[in-house]
Amino acid sequence: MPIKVLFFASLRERIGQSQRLLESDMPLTLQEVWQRSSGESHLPGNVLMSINQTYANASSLVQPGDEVAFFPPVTGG
Amino acid sequence: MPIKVLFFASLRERIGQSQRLLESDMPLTLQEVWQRSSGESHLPGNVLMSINQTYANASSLVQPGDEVAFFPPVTGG
Amino acid sequence: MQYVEVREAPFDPWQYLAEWQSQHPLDARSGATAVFVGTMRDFNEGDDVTGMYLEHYPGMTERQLETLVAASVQEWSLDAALVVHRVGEIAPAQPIVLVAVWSAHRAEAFDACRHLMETLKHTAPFWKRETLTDGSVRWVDKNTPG
Amino acid sequence: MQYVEVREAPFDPWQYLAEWQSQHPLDARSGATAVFVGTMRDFNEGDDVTGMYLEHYPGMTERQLETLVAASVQEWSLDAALVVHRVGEIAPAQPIVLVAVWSAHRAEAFDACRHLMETLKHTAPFWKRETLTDGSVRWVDKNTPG
Repeated sequence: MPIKVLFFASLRERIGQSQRLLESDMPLTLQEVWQRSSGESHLPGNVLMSINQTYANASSLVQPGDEVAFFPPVTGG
Repeated sequence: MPIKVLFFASLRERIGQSQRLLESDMPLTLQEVWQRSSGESHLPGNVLMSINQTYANASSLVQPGDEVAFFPPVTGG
Repeated sequence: MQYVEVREAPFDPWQYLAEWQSQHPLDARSGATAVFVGTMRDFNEGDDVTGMYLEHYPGMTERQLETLVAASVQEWSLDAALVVHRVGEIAPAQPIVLVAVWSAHRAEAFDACRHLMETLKHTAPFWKRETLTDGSVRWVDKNTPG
Repeated sequence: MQYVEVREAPFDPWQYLAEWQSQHPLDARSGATAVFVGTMRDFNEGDDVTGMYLEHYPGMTERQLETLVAASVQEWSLDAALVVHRVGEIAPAQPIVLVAVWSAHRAEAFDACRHLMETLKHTAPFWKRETLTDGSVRWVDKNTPG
């Protein structure tokens, strides 16, 4: 089961993709998922992230099959 | 011109009148108006009062022709 | 824009706001609207309440509400403020008071709406007389803390 | 009672509340209703704004809003809470967000409404992209302080 990685808003535009599937048969940290999916080694401090639509942090563990997202600070309301 | 004195709510019921006219040809303090119109010598500390529909205090001066009111703490809203 | 109404007739606050705003369209400066509606509860201080009569001081009530609204508009640079308050006989679940303010930013809207409501409760000359289930009546002698 | 809606279609918040409350009648426990409406302004950070697009994270948005609403209902013992939020293309003066809470007392209603609005702004996955008068677009990179 691949990890589904989503990017939103200005981060989606900067990374140049909205979604990609990452093959892994073992757990990865969100930091590792970022590096493998974004093509950027540095995870900016203001990037927010979620696992299965719940907020998480860079050291949180991602399982194969999970849905992960990276996005900039939110500006709704 | 008489001074028009109004009483409201529980104070109106206690004093037993809603309105009276007080004859005076010179200024009186609200304290004096209370004593002459309510029949009570003591002005309770929680009684609110107004002159011409604006809040005032016991030492404020009332002119002949003014409209004065005494009422309990307000409970609207 | 400032508006105060003291009325005997019941009203639906949302219909009231929909109509008022369609008659007084605000420009796109006003990013934030804060509203409070106070409704008659069927309980107070531990007792069941079946009815309420709201006495007021005609003339001073309107003056005082207009003074409070004008002060809020000035202090928070509001684009508009509205207060509607019932008097007379009120039944449980009926709205008693509607306070609405329009502002460019949300902090000002929240602060102004709450402050306007608190000053109204502490200074506008209204008095509540409650009827309890046994038919007895009592004057409410103080407001609940804000 | 808790209700969350994320919608593309414009709405009138007062008509929405009138309809919602007629479909979900509250008992006479709820003495206090506090409401906030956020509307698209035609200016931001000194520039004139002619249009806005609201991107969101379908699925997580609804989950996050439901989590925030449930936490507020519990923390302030609310009788009901409602959040409606637009997504997609938004024109100036159109409502973006509606937050409404019903409570026995006004302090809880004011506190809950404001807190719900602040947590929504800081955690619900929405992103605003503004179009300026010269046709250029920009992502809003931070919210105005609350």
